[in-house]
Amino acid sequence: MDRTGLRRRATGVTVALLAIVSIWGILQPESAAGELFWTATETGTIESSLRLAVPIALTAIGGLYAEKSGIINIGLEGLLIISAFVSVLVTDLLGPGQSTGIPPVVTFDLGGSTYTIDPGLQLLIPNIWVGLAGGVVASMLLAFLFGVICIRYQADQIIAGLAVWLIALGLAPFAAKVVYGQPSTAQVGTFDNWTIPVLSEIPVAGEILFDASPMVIIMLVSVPVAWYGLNRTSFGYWVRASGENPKALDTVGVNVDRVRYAAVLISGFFSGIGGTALSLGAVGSFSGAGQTMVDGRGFIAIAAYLFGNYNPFGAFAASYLFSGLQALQIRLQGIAPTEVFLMLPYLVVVIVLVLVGRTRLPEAAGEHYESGED
Amino acid sequence: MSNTAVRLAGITKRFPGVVANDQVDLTVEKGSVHALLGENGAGKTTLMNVLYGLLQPEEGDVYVDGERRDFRSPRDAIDAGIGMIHQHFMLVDPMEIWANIVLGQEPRKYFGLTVDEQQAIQEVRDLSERYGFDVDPTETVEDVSVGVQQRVEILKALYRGADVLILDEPTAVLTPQEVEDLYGVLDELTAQGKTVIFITHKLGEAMHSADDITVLRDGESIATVPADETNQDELAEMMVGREVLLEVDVPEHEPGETTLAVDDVTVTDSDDIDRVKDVSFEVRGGEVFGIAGVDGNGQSELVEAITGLESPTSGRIVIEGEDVTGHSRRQRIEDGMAYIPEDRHERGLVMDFDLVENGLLGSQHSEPYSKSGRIEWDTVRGHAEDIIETYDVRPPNADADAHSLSGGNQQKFIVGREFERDPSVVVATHPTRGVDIGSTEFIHEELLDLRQRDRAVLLISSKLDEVRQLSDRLGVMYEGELVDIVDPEETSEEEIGLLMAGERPDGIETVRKTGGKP
Amino acid sequence: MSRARDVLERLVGASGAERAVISVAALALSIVVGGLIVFVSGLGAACEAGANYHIAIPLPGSFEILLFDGRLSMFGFQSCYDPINVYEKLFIGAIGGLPWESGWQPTNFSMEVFLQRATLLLFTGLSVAVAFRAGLFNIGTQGQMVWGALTSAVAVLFVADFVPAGVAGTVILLPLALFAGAVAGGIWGAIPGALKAYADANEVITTIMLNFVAYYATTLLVREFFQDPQSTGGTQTRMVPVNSLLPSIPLGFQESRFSILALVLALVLAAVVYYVLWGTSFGFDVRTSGLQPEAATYAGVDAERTIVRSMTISGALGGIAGALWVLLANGRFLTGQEVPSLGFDGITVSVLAGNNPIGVVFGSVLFGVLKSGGNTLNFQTDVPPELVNVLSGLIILFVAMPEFFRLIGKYLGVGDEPAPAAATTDGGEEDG
Amino acid sequence: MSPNSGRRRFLKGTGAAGTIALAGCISSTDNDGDGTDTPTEGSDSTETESGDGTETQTEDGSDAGADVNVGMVYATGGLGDKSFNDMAQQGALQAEEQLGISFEEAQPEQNSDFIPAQRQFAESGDYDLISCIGFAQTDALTENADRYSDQHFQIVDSVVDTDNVASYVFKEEEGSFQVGHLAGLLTSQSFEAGQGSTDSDSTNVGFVGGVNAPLIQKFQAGFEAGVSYANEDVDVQSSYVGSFNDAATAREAALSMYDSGADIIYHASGASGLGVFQAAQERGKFAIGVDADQSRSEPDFADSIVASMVKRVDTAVFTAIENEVNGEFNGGSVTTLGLESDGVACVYGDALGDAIPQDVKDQIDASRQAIIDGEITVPTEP
Repeated sequence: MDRTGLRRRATGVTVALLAIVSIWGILQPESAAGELFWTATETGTIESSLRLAVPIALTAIGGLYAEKSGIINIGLEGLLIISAFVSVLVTDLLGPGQSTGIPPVVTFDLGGSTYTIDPGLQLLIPNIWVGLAGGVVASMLLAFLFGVICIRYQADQIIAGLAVWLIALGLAPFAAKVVYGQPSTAQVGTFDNWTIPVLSEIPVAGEILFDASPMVIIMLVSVPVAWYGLNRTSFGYWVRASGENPKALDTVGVNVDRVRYAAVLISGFFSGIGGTALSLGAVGSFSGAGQTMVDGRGFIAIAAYLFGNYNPFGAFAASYLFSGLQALQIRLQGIAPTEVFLMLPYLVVVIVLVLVGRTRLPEAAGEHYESGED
Repeated sequence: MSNTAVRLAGITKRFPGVVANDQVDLTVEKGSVHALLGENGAGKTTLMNVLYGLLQPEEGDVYVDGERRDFRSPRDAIDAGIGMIHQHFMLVDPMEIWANIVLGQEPRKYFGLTVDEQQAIQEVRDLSERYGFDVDPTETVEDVSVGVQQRVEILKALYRGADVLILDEPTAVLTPQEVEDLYGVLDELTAQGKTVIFITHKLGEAMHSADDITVLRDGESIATVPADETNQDELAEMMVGREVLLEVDVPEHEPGETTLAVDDVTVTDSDDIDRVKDVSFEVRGGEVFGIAGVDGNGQSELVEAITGLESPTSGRIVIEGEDVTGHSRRQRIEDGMAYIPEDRHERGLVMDFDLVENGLLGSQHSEPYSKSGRIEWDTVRGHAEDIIETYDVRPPNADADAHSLSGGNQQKFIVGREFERDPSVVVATHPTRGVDIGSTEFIHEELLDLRQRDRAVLLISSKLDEVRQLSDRLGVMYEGELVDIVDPEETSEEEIGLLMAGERPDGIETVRKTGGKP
Repeated sequence: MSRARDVLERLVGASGAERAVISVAALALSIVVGGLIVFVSGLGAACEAGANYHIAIPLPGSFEILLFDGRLSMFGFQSCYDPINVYEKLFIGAIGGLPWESGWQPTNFSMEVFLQRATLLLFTGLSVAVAFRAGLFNIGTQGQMVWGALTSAVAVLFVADFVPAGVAGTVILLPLALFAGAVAGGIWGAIPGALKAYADANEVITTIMLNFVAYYATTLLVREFFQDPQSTGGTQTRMVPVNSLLPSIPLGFQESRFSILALVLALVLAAVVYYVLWGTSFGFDVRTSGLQPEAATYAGVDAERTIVRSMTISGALGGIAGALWVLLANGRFLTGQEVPSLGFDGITVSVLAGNNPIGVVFGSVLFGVLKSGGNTLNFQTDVPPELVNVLSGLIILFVAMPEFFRLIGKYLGVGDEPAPAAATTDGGEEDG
Repeated sequence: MSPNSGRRRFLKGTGAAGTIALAGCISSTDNDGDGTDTPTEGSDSTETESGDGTETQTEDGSDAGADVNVGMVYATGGLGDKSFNDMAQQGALQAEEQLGISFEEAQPEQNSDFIPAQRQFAESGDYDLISCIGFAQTDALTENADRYSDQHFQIVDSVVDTDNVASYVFKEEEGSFQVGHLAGLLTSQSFEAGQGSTDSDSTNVGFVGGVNAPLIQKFQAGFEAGVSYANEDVDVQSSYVGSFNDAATAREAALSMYDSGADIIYHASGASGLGVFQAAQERGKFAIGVDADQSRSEPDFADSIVASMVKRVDTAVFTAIENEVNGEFNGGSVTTLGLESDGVACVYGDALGDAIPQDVKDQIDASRQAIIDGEITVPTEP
């Protein structure tokens, strides 16, 4: 049985299970399966699943870019933590509600006379969006550090990734305590829903997709864009070649290191939005006690892209499956204890890995590449 | 305008502890095929990597079309019209052929945001047709044969506008027929004005295909001679630095009883494909049974089944009358089977272990090296030192890590370790691959010595001359089948070549169609 | 004796020495970077006046050589934190002060915390190291520990009713607790091992995932089956009987938070692990598999079985750590989330130690110090104790990049040419 | 606390020795007075601080309690949870303000850090009272109370039966009953206040718990009993988030409840509760806070928080400190703080309280009295 066969079988089993539950549910609405099915297809559940999927799906998309390029980024969890914290911090420092103007009004005070350069026309950006940018930049910086360590200094990617996670896990609450005197931050508010005119009038789908949190819309846009980037652009070809056979890429004159840096930065970028979506997007504050508010979502993201076979659509589907489970569990706690639902995504990944094996990893993932080595 | 395509002047490239190229000069004429001949480690690949911008020399200059060039990266070399086809293909297996060929220079559309797949496929198709290559651009690389992959590599270089093509050991992985095809390709290329530099360590190939031959030895260029003004003996001497006896002297020896029997063995891989199909043969004590074939025709799988690394799907393996099919690899070792693996870096040695520990490899559970699970390091060390002395491993230091040894010495150490077990059956796969001529001779002698001592030797090699000369009987494998067993003395190289390519030449006397019983 | 010589050679061998140098350098660099983080955070923190930096070389008595005394500022801000003070608290506070100070007792509480933590880390560090040597990255020590802890607590609680009280019970319960922990941890380790061996499932991923499964599954089990009926608060098992706890030796320690028995057991296990790896055929199989699985198979090693066995041993060591956590630190099992992250710290310890069992001893001492010192830091300074987590992260980060230190070494002109370079040319030339 | 030179010179060979040396803090005489069982009335519910917990303080007081020094050991999760720990800090701050005591704080990260934290205080001998917040400290304190038998301890939310520990527990179910009663009444009528409104057709309220543990089940049980006391037909949807720290999931749980008709959601989920408030604000519905008056501690959500089940952890802490200052440490006793003693209470929202109809308030007052009088028995398990 070859690996594509196994993968098809795994996907087939999943789809078949879903189909059985659905049909059983439709036929017997009173049964447990019925409850599952009808709850899962409610508009509210779908919206909820989408919102819960945002941090996981975005991080998974970023992570799969890095891994496709040959850099296994186990530190995604750390990127989420840092961006979740920094985005709130930046928003809080800028103050609530006001706007950051670009370009800014500049005032010089020169020997008594004051000169003001007023661009006249300013682009006003709500602070919360500047906060998002801050979170993304922080995440990308940490990802860049990870990249330098893995690419330039040839560190073991798994160990370096764990280090990134541990550093962020310490640094975010550390900084929160320095600034706020406690491991969590102040409350800064969340993004308002985006309602896209006309489209949001479409029954059901319009409500779900076009009258939603900007984070959900960003995710829904990111999935096809990421897929396109990976499969239809030159850069995507280079990323894939860099993960499969970096030498092939090097010998045609594309700088492998640069491609890998870019891919790692992309993982930082998407994780940055993901982390921000978690803090600014959902609750408007960061909480850093224990495992922080990120609480393993970075690892679930890894699970999601593995389950999704490095395909952004697959990763999104897997994220949706996991978040859908969670959305279901908060609605249907009678069916099984919370913990059963909480551990399901992790069990699913183990089972999928067993069915499909590790042969799917890009050929050169985890290995460092040095140009000129023969 | 000069007629020189490429000129390298005084190239010196050092690696820590090694001078890979020492003041090497090379001049290549336009439109010619130029062979770069030398032993392994002579510095051929290093020199070409310098020309291709993968390595920067400490000294010396590179001239292309009479212009001095300073290549910082392959991109510079590509821009100067140089293309390189590496020995290990630089292809991305899961990607389509067209994508591999245009990689890094993809035609784009929509403001450069998108790879123009249709245009790329068309360009590749046109290029392929122009040079008469039979390549379908939409196939995936991992699905096509090695010969096609090589043509993809050549197309890749041509797509980048290469005028000078460097081919690194291009024939190593090809069948004799594919080699002939390659020569045809080279003719076509030179006919259209391209220049070819051809790295090889095979004298015959250099003589056959090249216009000029430059011989490298120990990082120095020895001489450049036109192919039609030299002969194999002269080249061999230049390569090795002394006169070489190319013929192996095989003494007469009467084989004894059947020691190893392979009975109807089939091996199926994880993709449900039969890699070895119903193979049967016997090897007698005091006999060398050779298996020839192009790499990838089931030899590796057959060897793994015989040595216990893989279980055959069906069939039996018998050693000295005992059915060992179900025996694990460890039991196989205890059954008296020695095995020289084809890849010494992966299998034969643990590169980070010193020779003491490497000498223990395979005997770690056997007396006297291990007593009730405890390793007797004194005995083990003595054993390693014995091997080093008997088999002339240099440097003679048991504490040296395996990776600090040269390829030849690594191989001698493996041979020593395996032969010291006093095995009844020896399976030797590509025992002289990547080994210098001196060590090769030594290993050949040791194999023949085992034959004299009535051991059964199974020799698998893709070097046709090696198996032909050493074997008493020679089986040929093609696509998993043992297509024939011939008497190597009675059968010509060409005829064996045809068998290796799956064709049955007329008039070959078959020793045994099946079963291989003598 | 030749083996002893061999051992010595390995300990002082070139690569070992390089390893140690890199570890020390990584440690030093982490401290410097951590200090910078402290200083810079101090600029942003709120305090009445900047920290007074008092840098001096202490002399016997109350004399000192004053090097610097005053406040430091950057961009016009004064830092509220003094990194030197922080490290002083961290490292000296970890053992309860300097030994020659009046009132210092070798059995002070900080010392107890430090020794307990070092002991537990020795087990988890060994757990990670064993797997590493077999070429397996066991990130699942945490989960193996959680199962070990629960099983050990439950086994003791179950059996305690049937055994005599007092020391007689201890003789039965203590080994039982350790055994139960080892078995449970071993099984939880064997699972990813088997998945790796027979289904080729990447153990890095499976062990991470199984950690989470362990967390939730143990919590669920405790709540559904082993809940302490007395508890009106959290989810937890009953307290294990006092006679199942490790006897507090030496007696100076005030509570059963540390027992020299545990430390001795840990040290013995470190020695045993060392001996097994380098002195036995099985250890040879494990190390060969770890370095080159293909070569191991070639040499007759049953790769699958070795993977499963190594992971089982690794898991069992983690499970013992869990059992000891119950017996030393907690007295009962709470939920999986409440088990401290000793398993992850074990990775750091092992990586820092170059996966050498003897090195693990030193690594666990260091992290024991960080833990105990972290308490002091929490209590005696304004600097958040999360600094310790940042430091461990930095240490593991820097240890992971030996190339960085090689480059620095080269730049400073110390050290030989790195060995791999020879291999590179060698390998390259052969093919050409 | 802020770094002071006294502490920095620690270990510098200048004479300061021992693990903890606090300048200006001298241990007072041991007050071994047996306290009475009667809890002190929680003085004034008006808070002196906004409760955002950013202040740090060491000023040595100069009032009556100037020589009393208190060590606070908070529950894991630390300050800034806007409820439990912050309330405890509130009590200490109040004591500082009114009694002039001084206090130091420790915020353990894990359960295993409780023992060291308690001991650090006890070992130094500089603290008259060590306040241990949260049931998770029970084991640690049981051990330490034996060890430091002269040290006064307080534990909140649990009982440690030792002479030197004053235990304070709450009848969370009673307070939860009250807010349940309120929720049940409000959802049965059309109630509009702030941004939110209830729909009189809806007979649906919600409960969001942090982790499914016995303590939190008490909240759930009381709430459900209160709701059905108000109106038998009102359903309570309950959901546990699985963490006290996952506001994102709590928000989804709350949104799903609001979307399926719930008007009011009561949370007992620590920092996860922020998600419930967020959801209430988004949907224009109501939430009920827990532990603290969350309409004050979370002013951003004041327009959605109709009430809070206040658990007077501050009272417990303040009372214990006050006893200590007065030499009346009530070691060995268990102080149960229920409705009667205002230890738990239904406190109307800062912004919305005025909008609650008086008849509703009257009914709540009545049920309070009924519980105090024992006419209503509130269950502790759902």
